[in-house]
Amino acid sequence: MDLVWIFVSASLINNFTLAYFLGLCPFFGVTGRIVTAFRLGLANIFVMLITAVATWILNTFVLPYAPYLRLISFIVVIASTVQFVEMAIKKLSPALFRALGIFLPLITTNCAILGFALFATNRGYGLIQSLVYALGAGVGLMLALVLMAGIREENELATVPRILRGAAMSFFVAGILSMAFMGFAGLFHGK
Amino acid sequence: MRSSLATAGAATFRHGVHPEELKDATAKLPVERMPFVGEYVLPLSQHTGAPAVPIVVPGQRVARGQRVATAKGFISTALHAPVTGTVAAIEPRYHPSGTRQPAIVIRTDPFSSQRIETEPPPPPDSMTADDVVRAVQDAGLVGLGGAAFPTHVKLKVPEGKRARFAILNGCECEPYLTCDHRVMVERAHDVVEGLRIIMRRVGAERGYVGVEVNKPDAIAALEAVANGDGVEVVPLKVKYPQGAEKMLIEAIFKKEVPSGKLPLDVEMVVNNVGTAAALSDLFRTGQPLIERVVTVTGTGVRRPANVLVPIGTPLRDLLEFCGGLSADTRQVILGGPMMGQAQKSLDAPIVKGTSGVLAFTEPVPLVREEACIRCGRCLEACPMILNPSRLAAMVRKEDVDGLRGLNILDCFECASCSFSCPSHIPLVQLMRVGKAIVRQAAKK
Amino acid sequence: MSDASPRLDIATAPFLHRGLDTRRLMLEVLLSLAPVVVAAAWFFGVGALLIVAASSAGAVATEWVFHRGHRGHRGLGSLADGSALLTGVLLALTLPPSVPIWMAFAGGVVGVALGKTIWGGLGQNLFNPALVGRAFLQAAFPAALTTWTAPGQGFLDVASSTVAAPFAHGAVDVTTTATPLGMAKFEGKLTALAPMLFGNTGGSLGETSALILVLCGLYLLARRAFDWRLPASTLLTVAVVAEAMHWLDPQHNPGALFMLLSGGLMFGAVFMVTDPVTTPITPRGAWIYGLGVGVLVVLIRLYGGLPEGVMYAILLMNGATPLINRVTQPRRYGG
Amino acid sequence: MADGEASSVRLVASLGVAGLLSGVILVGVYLGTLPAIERNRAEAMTSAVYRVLPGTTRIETFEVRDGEPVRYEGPEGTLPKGEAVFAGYGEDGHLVGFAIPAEGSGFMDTIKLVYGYEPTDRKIVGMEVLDSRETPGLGDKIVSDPEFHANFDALATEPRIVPVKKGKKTAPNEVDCITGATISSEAVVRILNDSTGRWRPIVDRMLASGGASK
Amino acid sequence: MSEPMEPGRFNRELRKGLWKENPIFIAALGLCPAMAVTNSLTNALVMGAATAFVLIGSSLMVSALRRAIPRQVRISIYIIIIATFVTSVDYVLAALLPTAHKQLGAFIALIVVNCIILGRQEAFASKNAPALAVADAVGMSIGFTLALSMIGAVREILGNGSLLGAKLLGAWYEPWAIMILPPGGFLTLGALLMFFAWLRERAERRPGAEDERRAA
Ligand SMILES: Cc1cc2nc3c(=O)[nH]c(=O)nc-3n(C[C@H](O)[C@H](O)[C@H](O)COP(=O)(O)O)c2cc1C
Ligand SMILES: Cc1cc2nc3c(=O)[nH]c(=O)nc-3n(C[C@H](O)[C@H](O)[C@H](O)COP(=O)(O)O)c2cc1C
Ligand SMILES: Cc1cc2nc3c(=O)[nH]c(=O)nc-3n(C[C@H](O)[C@H](O)[C@H](O)COP(=O)(O)O)c2cc1C
Ligand SMILES: Cc1cc2nc3c(=O)[nH]c(=O)nc-3n(C[C@H](O)[C@H](O)[C@H](O)CO)c2cc1C
Ligand code: SF4
Ligand code: SF4
Ligand code: SF4
Ligand code: SF4
Ligand code: FES
Repeated sequence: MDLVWIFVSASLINNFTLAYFLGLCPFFGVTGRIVTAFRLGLANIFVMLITAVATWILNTFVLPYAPYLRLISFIVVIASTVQFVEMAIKKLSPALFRALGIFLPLITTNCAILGFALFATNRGYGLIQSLVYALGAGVGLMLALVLMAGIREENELATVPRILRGAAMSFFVAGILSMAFMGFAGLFHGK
Repeated sequence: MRSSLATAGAATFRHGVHPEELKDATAKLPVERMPFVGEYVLPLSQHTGAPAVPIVVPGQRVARGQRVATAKGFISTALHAPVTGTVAAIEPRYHPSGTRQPAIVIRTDPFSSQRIETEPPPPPDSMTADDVVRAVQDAGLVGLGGAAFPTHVKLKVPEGKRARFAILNGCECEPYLTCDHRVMVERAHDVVEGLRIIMRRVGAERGYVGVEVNKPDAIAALEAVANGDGVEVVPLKVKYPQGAEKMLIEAIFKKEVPSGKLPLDVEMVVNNVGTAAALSDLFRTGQPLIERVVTVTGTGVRRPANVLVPIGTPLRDLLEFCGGLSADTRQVILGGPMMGQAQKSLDAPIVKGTSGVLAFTEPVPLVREEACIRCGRCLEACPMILNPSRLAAMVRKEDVDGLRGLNILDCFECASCSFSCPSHIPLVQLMRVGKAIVRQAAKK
Repeated sequence: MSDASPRLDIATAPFLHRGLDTRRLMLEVLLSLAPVVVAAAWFFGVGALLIVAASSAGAVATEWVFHRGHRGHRGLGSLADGSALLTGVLLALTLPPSVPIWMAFAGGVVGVALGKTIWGGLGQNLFNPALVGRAFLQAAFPAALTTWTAPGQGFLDVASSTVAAPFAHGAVDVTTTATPLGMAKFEGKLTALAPMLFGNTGGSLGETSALILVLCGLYLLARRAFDWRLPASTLLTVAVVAEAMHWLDPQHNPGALFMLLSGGLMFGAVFMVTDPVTTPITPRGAWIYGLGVGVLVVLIRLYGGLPEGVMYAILLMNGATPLINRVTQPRRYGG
Repeated sequence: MADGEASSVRLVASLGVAGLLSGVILVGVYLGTLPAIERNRAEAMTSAVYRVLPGTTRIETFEVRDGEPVRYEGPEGTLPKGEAVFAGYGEDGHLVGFAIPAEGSGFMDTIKLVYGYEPTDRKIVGMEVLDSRETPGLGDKIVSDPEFHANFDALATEPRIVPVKKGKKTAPNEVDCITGATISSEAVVRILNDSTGRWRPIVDRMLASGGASK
Repeated sequence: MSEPMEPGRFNRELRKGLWKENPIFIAALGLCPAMAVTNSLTNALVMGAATAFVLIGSSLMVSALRRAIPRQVRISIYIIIIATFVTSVDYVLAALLPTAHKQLGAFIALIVVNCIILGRQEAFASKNAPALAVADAVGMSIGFTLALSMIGAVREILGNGSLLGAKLLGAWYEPWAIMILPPGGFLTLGALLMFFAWLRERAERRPGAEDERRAA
C-alpha cells in the first residue's frame, strides 16, 4: 500500500489519540505546557521508530515459531531497546538526552507504543511500511499533544464552569478536536 | 480627519490611537493671567520622588518666589511661595490624587504688590555643571508634561553616559489640552532658548522639537526662531500617545528605548516645551517655578481658556475665574481625558504637573463590561506592543509569572487599550493592578 | 465651603472611548446577515426560514438556560450581547436546505453548549460555536448533511424531511442536486460562474450567492467589524494555492475563481474566519491563520474524501490558534 | 513483599521462574485454543467464500507463495498463514470460480473484502466486505446495502470496472455507487480493479496449465 | 503479616471500586485501552469481563506470591504475570467468541498496559492478603465494567438505536452516527464525568454533608 497513505492515515485520519483513544495519559497529563508536549511528542516519535524496527525483527524471525510470546516479547524488547538507546544517547548527545531523556521511561510501554506495535504487525507491514507508520503515528500523536497543550494553556485563563474543570473539559476538547480531524477522512484515498 | 492631508510625510510611531482632538475651544485663545486669590495650597508631594521638606512655620510671612520647602535628596525638588502672604498652616489638604496630603497653606497678603524679588542666577555657561543642577533644583523646576519629574535630574548626565540629542516634547497629544500649544505660539523664543540651555548643559549636538501637525502655527513660530545652529522642528502625525517620551523618540528617530531603560540610555533627553520655557525664565529673571499654563475647558466650563495659574490655586477659584461651572456639571478632571484624574472635590489645588482642568456635564456613562472577544484591538493600540487582553486575564488570575513574562512593567498606562476595547474592559486599571502585584511579588 | 461642590462622578481614566461596542458589533453582523437570509428564502423557500428559526431557537434557549444568571441588560442575561443569536443564524445558514428542523435546533443547542458554554461563555471559547454545532451534526447525521436540494422550487414547497418529527428521519421528496464542488469532485463537471455568483446552485442555505456574501463582507469591512487580515489572507491563500494546483494539473484541479466562488469559502471568509473570539489576536497571527485555513481548504477539496473542507479547515485552525498566538506574541519593546 | 536487599542471584532466579511459569501457561493456553481459533478463522473465511461464489459446494485452498498460488497442504479446516485464494467447485465438480481476498484504502481506513471471480467470462459473481471502518450510515452501506451488492452478481471486469452515479449503470462493467458514499463505493471498485488486474493473468495461466480444474 | 481481618473490611474493599474510587469516573484511569471499544454495550461488557479476568487473576497471583517476589524486580514480574493473563484471555476469546474478539481487535492485548491493573498490584495486591486483594480487584473490575457499560449503552442507544444488538428504537429513529464514531466516545465520557461531578457537588452542598465529612 502506498506509503503516503500509510503516513496520512496514521497521523491524521486515524490519529492514535483522537480516533483510537491511545496515549490519553500523556494527552491529558503532560499537556500543561506547549514545550513539554512538543518534547514528549518528539520522544514518542523516537520510541515508535525504535519499536518499528524491534517488532519487525521479532515478527519476522521469532514470532512465527512462538506466536504466544507476542505480547510479552513486545513489552520486554521495546522496554529494553529503549533503555539501551537511552543509555547510548546519554553518552553520545547529552543535549538530546536532556531534551527527551526524562520522557523515555514514561512512554516506553504506554498504550500508544504497544498499540502501534500490535497494529503494525496485525497489518502485516514490512520494515519500510512499519517505519512510515511509526513516523505517521508519532507525528499524529505529537500534533494532538501540542494542540491540546496550546488549548489548555489558553483555557487556564478562562472561567470554565466548576463541574467541568479537569477531566470532563479535557474530554470535551478531545471530542471537538476529534470531530475536526474527521475533515481529514479520505485524504489521499486514491493512493 | 482634518489633519490627514497635512500629515502626509510626517513621522510617527507604531500603534497608538486616534481620539477626537476636541481642542478647538481653546486652541486660538491667548494665555490669560489669573488674578490672585485668597489662599494657596502647596502639597509637599507634587513631583516624582521624595516630598519636599517645609522650611517655614505657620504664621511666618513669605514673599512671592521665596523658597518654602526644600528638596529631600537628589530625586526631589523645592517649593516656592506663589504669592506674598502668610503661612496659614501646614496640614493635610485635598490633593489631586483624591487623598489628603500634607500641604503648606499660604494666605495671600491682599496689599502686596506681588512683585518677584529674586535675582537671576549667573548665566548658565559661566557656572559649573553641578551649580546649574543645584540652581534648577533650588528653583523647584519639574517637568510640565505631566509626570512632574524633577528637571535637574535630567540635566545631570551621569558619569559614562552621553546625551547627543536634546528633544522638546511639543506633541500635546491628549485631546482638549492646548497649554503647550499656546506656550509654543506665544513664547517660541523662550522655548528655543530653554532648549539651548539644555543642549549646552548636557552637551547635546542637536536639539529637536517634536510638534504634531495639528498645531501649524506653533510649528511656524518655532521655525521662525530656530534659526539653524542645530535646532530642528519635527512635524509629527497626530496620534496618541505620541507625547510619551518613548513614542516621541520612536517617531523622530525610529528607535526604541529598550524596556526598563531611559532615554539617556539611547543618548537622549526629553523635556516638555513648557519646562524649557520655565528654564529660560529661571536663567533670565531668576523666577522659580511658581506658575504654569493650564487649559480649562469642557462642556461644564462656561468660559474655556488657557490660563497662567499660580501653583497652588484651588480648583474652585480657577473654575470661578473661567465663568464658573455650569450647574449640571458631573465630572471634573485634572489632566487630559486619557490619563487625567477625576476629582471629587473642588478644594484640590493646581499643582506643578496639572496641564488641564476639564469639566463635563454628561455623567460618566454607565459602561457595561462585556467579555473580551479577543478582537485584538487593544494589541493594535498599545504603543508598547503589549498584549493587554491576555495581561488582563492574567491579572484576574493573579498569574505573576505570566504577567512578568509578557512584560507588564513596560506598560506606562496611556489607556490606549481601554480606549479601543469594544467590550469596555477596564484594561488600564487592570494593568495598574497587575504592575502592582508584580512589583509586590518582586519585593518578597 | 458654602458653595458646595456639585455632585461629581468619580471614575478613572480614560474618559474617552473609541465608541466601538461589542454588542453593536454583534448586531452589525446580524444585520449584514439579513440579505443572506432573504436570499436563502428566495432560493430554497420558506423551509429556509424555518431552519434559521429552529437553529436560532436552539442556540438562544441554551444560552438562556446556562447564562441567564449573568449580569446583563433587562434580565436578558448574556443573551443581550447577541452572540448566541448570531451563532444560531450562522449555523442555520451553513446547513443544507432539506435538513430537518429538529436537527437544526439540536445543532444550535450543541453549538452553544459544547462550543461556548463549557468554555465559560462569550469570548472564552476556542472553537467556532456555529461550526462546532455543524461538525456535530455532520458527524451525527452525515446523510442528512450531505443531501442537497435544488434551488428555485416552489416557495412554499417544504421538503418533508425538513418537518420530520424530532429524532425521526424524513424522506427528501424534492429534487436533489449536487453542489458545484460535489460535481467537480465526483463528476468532473465545473459549474458556470454566473450561478455561483448569483446563488442558484445547490449548497448550504447561506453559501450559494458569492455576490451577496462579498457585499456583506464589504459592508462589515467598512464598519470595521473584523480584522481584514483574516479574510484577506484566507482568500488570497486559496486563490494562490488553487491557481498553482490548477497550473500543475489543469485536468483535475479547478482554477482559483471556481475555488473562491464555490462552496462555503466565501461565507466562511466573511462570517467565520472573521470571528474575533476563535482566531488569533495578533496581526501576524491573523496572516498565519488565514494561510492555514486556505491551505487546508484546498487540500481537503482536492485530495480529501469530502468535497468541501471549509468547516474542518476553520475548526482545525481554531485548534491551532493558541499556538499561533503563542508564537506571534509581540516581542518585547526595544528588545 | 520480600524485604531487604535480595541477592542478584535471587533476582534473576525469580525472574526466570516467573518467565518459565508464564511460558508454560502460555504454551498450554495456546495449544489448547489453537484448533478452535484456526477453525473460527477458516470458517469465517470459507463461509464468505461460499457466499461470493454461488453454487459452490466444495472449496480448495491455495497458498500464495512469491505471488504464485500453490495448493495448500495444511490440515482440513485451517487456513495458510499468509495470503490465500480459494477455488470453488460446484455439485458436479466443475470450477465455479475463484474467491480472492483483497484490500485497499477506503474513506476512513483499510477496507478488506473477498470477491468471487468467474474466470471464463472474466466477471465478478459476488463480493463481501470482511472488514471496514467506514462511516456508519454512509460508507458502511458497502457492507450490507443489497442494491450495492446487486452490482456484483455479474460484473464484467474488462476493460476495467467503472463506478457511476446511482441509477446510471448501463454497461455490464459499471457499478452503481451508493448515494452519499461515492468514495467508499469507488474504493471498492478500485480494490477490485487492482486485484483483478493482478489475478487475471495468474488465473488464466492456472487454467491453461490445468492447475485448478478437476 | 497474617493480619486478622477486621470485620467488614472485605465488604468495604469490594464496594469502594463501585463508586468512591471508581477507576474511570473518579480516578480517570485505564481509559485508553478501553475507550476505543465502547461503541456498543456488548463490546463494553466483553472488554470489562476480559479486564476483570486479568485484574482478578493478577491480583490473586501477586497477593499470593507477595512474599516471594523481590522488590527490585517486582514490576517486571507483575508485568509478566499480567501479560500472561492477557495473552490467555486473548486466545480464549478468539476461540470462544470470535465475533466479539474481531470487534475488539488489538485492544484486548492492550489490556496489558491498562494502568488500573498494574496500579492495583502496586498499590494494593502486593500489600494485602489474597482475600482482600480479590475483593479489591472484584470491586474495581465491577466499577470499571459498570463505567464502560454506561458509556457503551449510551453510545449504542443513541448511535444505533439498539442495545446489546437488539433494536430498541424503531426504523423511524435517525441514529446519531457520531456516537459510535470516535468523537462520540470522548463526548459521552465527558458528559458522564460532568454529570458525576455535578452529583458530587450537589451531595457536598446538601445540608449535613459538612458534618458527615467532619465525622468521617
Ligand atoms: C527613577 C527614575 C530615574 C530617572 N532618571 C533620569 C535621568 O537620569 N535622566 C533623565 O533624563 N531622566 C530620568 N528620568 C525621567 C524619565 O526619563 C521620564 O522623563 C520621567 O519618568 C517622566 O516621564 P513620563 O512623563 O513619560 O512618565 C528618571 C525617572 C525615574 C522614574
Ligand atoms: C501616555 C503619555 C503621554 C504623554 N504625552 C505628553 C505630551 O503630549 N507632551 C509632553 O510634554 N509630555 C507628555 N508625556 C510625558 C513625557 O513622557 C515626558 O515625561 C515628558 O515629555 C518629559 O518632559 P518633562 O519632564 O519636561 O515633562 C506623556 C507621557 C505619557 C506616559
Ligand atoms: C461525516 C461524514 C462521513 C462520511 N463518510 C463517508 C464514508 O464513509 N464513505 C463515503 O463514501 N462517503 C462518506 N461521506 C460522504 C463523502 O464525503 C462524499 O460526500 C460522498 O462520498 C459523495 O457522494 P455523492 O456523490 O453520492 O454525494 C461522509 C461525509 C461526511 C460528512
Ligand atoms: C465578525 C464576527 C464574526 C463572527 N463569526 C461567528 C461565527 O462564525 N460563529 C459563531 O458562532 N459566532 C460568530 N460570531 C459571534 C461571536 O464572536 C461568537 O459567538 C463567539 O465565538 C462566542 O464566544 C462572530 C462575531 C463577529 C463580530
Ligand atoms: S499508558 Fe496508554 S492506556 Fe495508559 S493512560 Fe497512557 S496512553 Fe492511556
Ligand atoms: S497596556 Fe499600557 S501601554 Fe499598552 S495601551 Fe494599555 S495602558 Fe497603554
Ligand atoms: S480590545 Fe477588548 S475585547 Fe478586544 S481583545 Fe482587547 S480586551 Fe479583548
Ligand atoms: S496506564 Fe492508566 S493512567 Fe496511564 S494511560 Fe493507561 S489507563 Fe491511563
Ligand atoms: S498631552 Fe500627550 S499625553 Fe499628555
